[in-house]
Amino acid sequence: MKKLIVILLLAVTGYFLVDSFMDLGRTGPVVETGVKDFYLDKTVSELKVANTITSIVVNFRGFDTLGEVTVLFLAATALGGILYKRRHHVGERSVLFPSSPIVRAGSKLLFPAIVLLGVYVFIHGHLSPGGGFQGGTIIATGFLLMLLAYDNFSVSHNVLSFIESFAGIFFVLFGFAGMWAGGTFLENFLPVGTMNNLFSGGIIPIVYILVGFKVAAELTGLIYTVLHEKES
Amino acid sequence: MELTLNILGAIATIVLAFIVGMSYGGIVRKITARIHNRMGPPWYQNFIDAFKLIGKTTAINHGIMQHFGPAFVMVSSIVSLMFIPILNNGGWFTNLNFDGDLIFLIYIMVFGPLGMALGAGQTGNPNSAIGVTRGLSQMVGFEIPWVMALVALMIQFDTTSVTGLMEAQHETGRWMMFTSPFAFIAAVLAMLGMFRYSPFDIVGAPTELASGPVSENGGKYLFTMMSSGSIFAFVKLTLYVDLFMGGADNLIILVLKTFALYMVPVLYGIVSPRYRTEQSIKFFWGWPTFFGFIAILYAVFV
Amino acid sequence: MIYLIFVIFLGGAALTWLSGKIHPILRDVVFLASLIVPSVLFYMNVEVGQTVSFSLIGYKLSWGINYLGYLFSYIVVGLGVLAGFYAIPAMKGKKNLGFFYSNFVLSIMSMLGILFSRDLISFFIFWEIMTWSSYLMVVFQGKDVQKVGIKYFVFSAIGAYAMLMAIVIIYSLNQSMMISDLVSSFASFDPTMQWLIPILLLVGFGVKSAMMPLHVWASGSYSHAPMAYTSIFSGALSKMGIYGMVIVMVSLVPIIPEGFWLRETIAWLGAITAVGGTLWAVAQDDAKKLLAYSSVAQLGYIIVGVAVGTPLAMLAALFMAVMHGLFKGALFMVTGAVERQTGTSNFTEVTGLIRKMPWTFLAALMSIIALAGIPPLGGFVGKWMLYESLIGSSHYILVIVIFFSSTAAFLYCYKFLFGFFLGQEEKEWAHVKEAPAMMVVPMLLLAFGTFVLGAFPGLILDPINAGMQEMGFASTQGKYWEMSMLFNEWGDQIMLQPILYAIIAVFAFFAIFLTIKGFKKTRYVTTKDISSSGEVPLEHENLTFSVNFFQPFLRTVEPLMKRQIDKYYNEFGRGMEALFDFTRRVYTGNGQTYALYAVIFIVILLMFKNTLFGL
Amino acid sequence: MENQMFEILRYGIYGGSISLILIGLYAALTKRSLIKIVIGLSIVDGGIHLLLIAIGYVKNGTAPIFSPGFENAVDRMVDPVPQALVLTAIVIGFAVTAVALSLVIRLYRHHHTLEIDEIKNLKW
Amino acid sequence: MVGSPVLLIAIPLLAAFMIPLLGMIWKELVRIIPGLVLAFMMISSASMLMYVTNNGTIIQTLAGWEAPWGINLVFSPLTAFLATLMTFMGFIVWLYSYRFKRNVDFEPAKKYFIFLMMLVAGAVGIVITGDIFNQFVFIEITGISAYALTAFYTGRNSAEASFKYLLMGALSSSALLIAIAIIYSQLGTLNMADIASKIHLMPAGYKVTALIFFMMGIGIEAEIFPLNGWAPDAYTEAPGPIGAAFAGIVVKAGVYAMVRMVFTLFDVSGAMDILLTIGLITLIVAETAAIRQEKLKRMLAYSSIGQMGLVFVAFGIGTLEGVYAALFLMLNHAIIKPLLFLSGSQLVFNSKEKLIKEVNGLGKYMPFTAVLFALGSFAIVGLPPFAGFWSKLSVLTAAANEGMLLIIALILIVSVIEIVYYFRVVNRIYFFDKAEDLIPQKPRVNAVIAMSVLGAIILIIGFNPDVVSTVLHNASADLMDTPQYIKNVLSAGQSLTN
Repeated sequence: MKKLIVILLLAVTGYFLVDSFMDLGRTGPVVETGVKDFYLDKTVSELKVANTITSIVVNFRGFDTLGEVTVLFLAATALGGILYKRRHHVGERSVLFPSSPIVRAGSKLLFPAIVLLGVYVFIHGHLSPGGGFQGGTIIATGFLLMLLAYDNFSVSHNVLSFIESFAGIFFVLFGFAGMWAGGTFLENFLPVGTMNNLFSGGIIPIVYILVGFKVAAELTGLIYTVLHEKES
Repeated sequence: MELTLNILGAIATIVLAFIVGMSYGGIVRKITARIHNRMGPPWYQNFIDAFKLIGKTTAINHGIMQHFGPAFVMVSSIVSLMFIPILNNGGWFTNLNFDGDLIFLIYIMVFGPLGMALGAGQTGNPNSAIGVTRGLSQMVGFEIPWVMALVALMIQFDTTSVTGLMEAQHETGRWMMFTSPFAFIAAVLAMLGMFRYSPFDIVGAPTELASGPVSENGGKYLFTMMSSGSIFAFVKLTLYVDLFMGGADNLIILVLKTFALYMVPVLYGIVSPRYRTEQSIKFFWGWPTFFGFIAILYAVFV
Repeated sequence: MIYLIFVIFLGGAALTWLSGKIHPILRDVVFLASLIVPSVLFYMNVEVGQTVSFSLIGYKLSWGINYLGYLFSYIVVGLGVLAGFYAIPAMKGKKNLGFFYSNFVLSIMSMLGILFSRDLISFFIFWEIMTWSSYLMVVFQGKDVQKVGIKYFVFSAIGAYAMLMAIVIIYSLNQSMMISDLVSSFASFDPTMQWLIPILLLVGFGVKSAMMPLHVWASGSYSHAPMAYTSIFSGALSKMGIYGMVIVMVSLVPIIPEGFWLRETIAWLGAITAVGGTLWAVAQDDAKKLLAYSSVAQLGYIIVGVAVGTPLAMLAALFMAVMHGLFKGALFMVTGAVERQTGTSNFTEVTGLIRKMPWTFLAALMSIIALAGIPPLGGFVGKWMLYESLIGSSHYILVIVIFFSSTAAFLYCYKFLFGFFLGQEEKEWAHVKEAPAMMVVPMLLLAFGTFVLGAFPGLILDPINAGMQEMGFASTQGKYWEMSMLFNEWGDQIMLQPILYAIIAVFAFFAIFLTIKGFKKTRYVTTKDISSSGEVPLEHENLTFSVNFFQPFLRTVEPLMKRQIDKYYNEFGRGMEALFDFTRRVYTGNGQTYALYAVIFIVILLMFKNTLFGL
Repeated sequence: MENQMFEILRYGIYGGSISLILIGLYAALTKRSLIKIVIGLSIVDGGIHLLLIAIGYVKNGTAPIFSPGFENAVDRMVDPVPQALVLTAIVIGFAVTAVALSLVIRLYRHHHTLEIDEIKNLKW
Repeated sequence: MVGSPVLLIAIPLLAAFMIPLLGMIWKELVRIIPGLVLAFMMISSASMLMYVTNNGTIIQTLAGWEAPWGINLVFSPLTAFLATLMTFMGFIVWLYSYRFKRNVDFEPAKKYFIFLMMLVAGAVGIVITGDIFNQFVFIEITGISAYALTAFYTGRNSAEASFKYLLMGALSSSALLIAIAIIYSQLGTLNMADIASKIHLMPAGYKVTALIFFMMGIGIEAEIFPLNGWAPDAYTEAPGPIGAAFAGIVVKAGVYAMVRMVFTLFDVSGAMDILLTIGLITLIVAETAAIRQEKLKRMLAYSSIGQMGLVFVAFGIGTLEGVYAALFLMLNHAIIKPLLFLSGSQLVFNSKEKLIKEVNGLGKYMPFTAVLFALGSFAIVGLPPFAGFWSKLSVLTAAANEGMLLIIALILIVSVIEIVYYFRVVNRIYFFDKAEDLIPQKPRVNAVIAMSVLGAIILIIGFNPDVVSTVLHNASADLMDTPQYIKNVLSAGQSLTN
């Protein structure tokens, strides 16, 4: 009965959602020139960043990104808070099955490559698809792999904490630096260089690298926290 | 000088009321006895009782309120007497006729019962208090038709003063018991309760063993209460005569009219058994109130 | 100066509280000072018509006293100060006295503030301060707070909010909060509003003046507050409802077309209140409850007078308002004194105090006589004018109803006196002493006030007349009253002085007559020494008659009393709570259900978006 | 032909993403298990992200990256803004899911069940 | 002027990242730094409020891009007022919860204060941002902080409450994203002012659908009726001061967002009536639910929801006066309800179940807290001369000016219900006998200061409401004047040629 009601309700919702979006391709948006054209234009002309998405994420809408890393930071802290136990059993894990030697060997092999890929992805965030988030996530998968493979693999909580804090602090400090140099928060105050160079785009790659570090540290921390949550 | 005359007139009124009232009391006792086929006391028996009582020494009292209770009762009878025209056309016994009106009379007439109730209350005799509660309850009963009758008269003649009503009667030349008959019926029915003769005599319960509000009083206290009661009876009768029977031109007519009126409760009472308190209240809130209501309607629309 | 008065009141309330922490005597002194100083300042320095104005968040507020307010200020300040003196010995030894006294001062301040308010906002503010300060007094003793206290506050709130609704409607129509602007522009409102506004205001005032069917709070609240406070609670605070009602009835109702019916309805409600209050008072065994119901009944008379609204009726109502303040204040003080000395106020327990507390008895006796409306005390004047005005204005049935009520009032009057002071003197109460002078003197003063006004009603009818002239009545002096004479519509008169002298003379004569031949010689005998059918009751036999006192009468009027509005309210309240208990089950506790609600919400909005959003 | 393909694609991508939203909602509203509810919410998130990406699509679009060879393809570039938004939204959704799962862990620790019907100590 | 709008967000973020490090240096810093940050935010926003009052709206662009291309912060009289209110409340809550219960330990305290700070920062962000997606991000920041704070205590029920909150919050963010998608797909912009200036171009059907999704998304945060199932649980299970923060800060942000949508972004005619209706339903359902509660904080929670309903009613009146009244209500509610939560949680400090009957007779043992609770109760039910009266009066006046008599009557009837349950509690505090096994907990000095500041404000506003009326008037005029808002935000941007 309940399911039927839910299906009916969802059918109505779905109808209106379809109604709102299906016409888009046919009639197009009512306002033809949105902000995107400006972004596409300025990315090339002023920021000299190849990846428009990166320029939007880090510069045009950099404030969102700051909020976003904060959300992540808060989630990591919240996880610690919610799963907090007075007696923290370091090294004991709830995932109890032993992993096979293949996994262990493979992990050991893959781990540096994964980290390297992650670093590559966030360093080249302004040039090619990818960026801090993507890179950070890739690095975190490496750690996940290691954690799955080795019972006793441990990451220093303090180091993670340092990394995420410093990354966050520098993000904000770069924002302040923009304020101090150019007048607005998060302003791109460094020279932008030339298009499609690694060292181009002013603070954009720097910030994205910070974001990458932060995301990597936080995701690793999250995984670590959840893994070490044990039935009491 | 005028003050002295006024005071003398007042005293004369009081004496008259006392005598008439006492005599009526005696006569009623006689008549009652005859109807019951007894000899009964002589008509002047009440006077004998009174003088005997006044000669007695009071030996005990129950306190200050009991002591002053009879005085309260007397205030009520005498002051209301002062405000009621005894005879038509002013002249004799004017007293304070023009200083008050019917509503004032209604209220001052309550003063006495209240004083008696207080005095009786202090004696500590539970029967006294029971009597008082019965009396007050019954009073609530008969006041309704009584006031309705009075209001009907007031509406009809646009005045609330007794003298005014009497003058109005005089002008039309017809007694009010004919011009506003329903009011008269209601008033007379109320009067049955007012005199507390049987069937409405549960208040004093006189035929049982000594009890009721006056039971703890003797000597001068009882004398004062008794004489006050007699004066009060006269007051009430005179008021009825004034209101409904065109007043009286001289004392003889007054006595005749009042006596005739007096016989109504007496004769009704003699042949009736006793009502309980709630029965009597219900009685008064039945037909008498209905007649009072009719009287008001009559007065408004006729 | 006007500000100063209120600042002193407020500061006094706070200081009273604080000084209580230092020393009780200091607290008492500060308390009395904060009552007396502003009162003196008020009478010395504030003239009628003097106003101060200021503006608060866009509303223009104005304070000043007018003649009508001045009249009511006599009740408030006079009774307030006397009750203040009375309170000090009466409340001695209780806890939380600082709280009590500062609330007391706040109450007086708020009542005076109501009288000072020339605009609706400050009127409402002071009204609410009055309400909650009196509420705190009702719950002060901590008995039945959840029932009685909440009931009081709920009814007060209903009244106050009805009033508030009227106020905002008035503001929306008038863009002014001034009472004078309301009166002057009321005629131009549309008829619906012309009906709605007075009705809402009357609901507000009706609650405070305990009008049927809004009276159910009164008995409990009056009897639960400390008696020192109830004397002003019943004596003065309820008069604020009357004050408001007078303004509405005189200034607004005559303007309404067909407003006649509103008047009649209110008058009838008042009459029913009077009858119901009286009957319930007769049935009570507790003095506080009895007086509480009696207050309801008396306020019923006043409401009748105000509602009928002829000059004579208005005179009667206002005079009765003053009188009620005097005698009901005194009677509550008497009850408080008895309660303090014996520890109970129940008639079935206390008896025979007359010889222990003679002065208290005297005050009670005079107040009761005034309450019953028996001449020569002041109660009679009010009653007389009320009857005459009702007959004169063709309210014939109404006058009968009122008459019935006031006759039945004799029953409880007697019960009050008998229950406390007369009857058997039990051993249990042999130790009882007279109350301290500081308690007795205020009540005697109040009782004496009824006596003076009984002979010279002109003393108070004069300010009443001034107040009425201010509201547009023609002067009634000489037409309806002189210093000690009263007239009705047809010119019939009552001369109060001859009556008084006659009564005094007769009473003195017979008092002397009864006393002269050796009252001294008579022997006082105990109340056990009675002629009880020849039997002599023993010492331990309890002969007190106080249970089922008016049983025959009550049995007769039982059908009238069977329908208790209180019951309906209680049932309504219970029903509502059950309903609320049911509705709150939408919060099932299941998170998924809440999510489902969200989806339902959005689906409803989406499905009906065309109608809802006016597309 | 090309148009028809585009139409089909459009229907497919919009329809698919909206279906995902609905499927996720269905799971969140009817499934008893807390874990399944959280999964349902994730599916809703995924659907919305797809939807966001889809609205930025233009015909014959290319990625909004000015890599060599695409410098003048501005007209063909898809709208980069939704992609940036989705990037943010994904991270936020991930964070919320993580918190949700941690709460589920704690609920399981206390109640020893994942049935949402049995976890209602707080009600009314 | 101290600081600039962006510092209200950036400084707490910076502090949040720094606290874990600073905590390693000196443990007490995890408590002190948030306090300093909140104090800075309070002072800064107050001084900017003054500046804004005199000099007009501050528009702060970020990353060097003018609106509508970059994200901008709008510090107008309205947002300045709300930001000041929120930061002030944040500071008060911090002051109260310094070493409150679990906060004595280092780890919990660290998290608690980070979340508290971010709760305030997020709420301020919701208010001052000028971009709908940025608002969404801030809603999430606030949300996650709130989930974490709700689950702060380790008892089983806090997780339950938090999970419900999170479930609803996730739905909320989904709805918001859908709405943002619709808006962006049609208008190609995310800036509020830009949307407001172009919204008339949008087909009505899409517009309303977007608005409905917005209403649902924000309505969950703003606790409107069918969407507020999480609220009583969260208020009940969160620590007392966090209940205060929810009532004083988070809900206000939600209400602001809702109102900004309805008043500025969308030009849909029926939306006001919807607000009014939803507000009324919320008011009635919540207040009637409150009357039968057994737990103190739950009762306060329902009362809080009801008050928010009243705020929506006032906004729904739709006139300048209505908005003024609504803002006044928000101000008063933000002062009074936290006072009730703070003093209430002090009253039930040592009881396990936090039942109402456990406050019996505590008036004797903790007189000051009890008096403040009573003061709060008096004020919230709108008794003069306390603060709540003036806002209630202005709501009623605004409604009366529009001739909404039925609504006035309903509001007043509900107020009577409110009186019943509040006075029942006050009566219990003062006139009942204390349960013997309950040990009353004397409030700490900082808690006393926090509560008495609130109490003093109630009295000040009560006796002289004019201290806030100018600010409120400016704020309400600001909200009503959409063209001015668009002009303020876009004026710099229009001059740029692209």
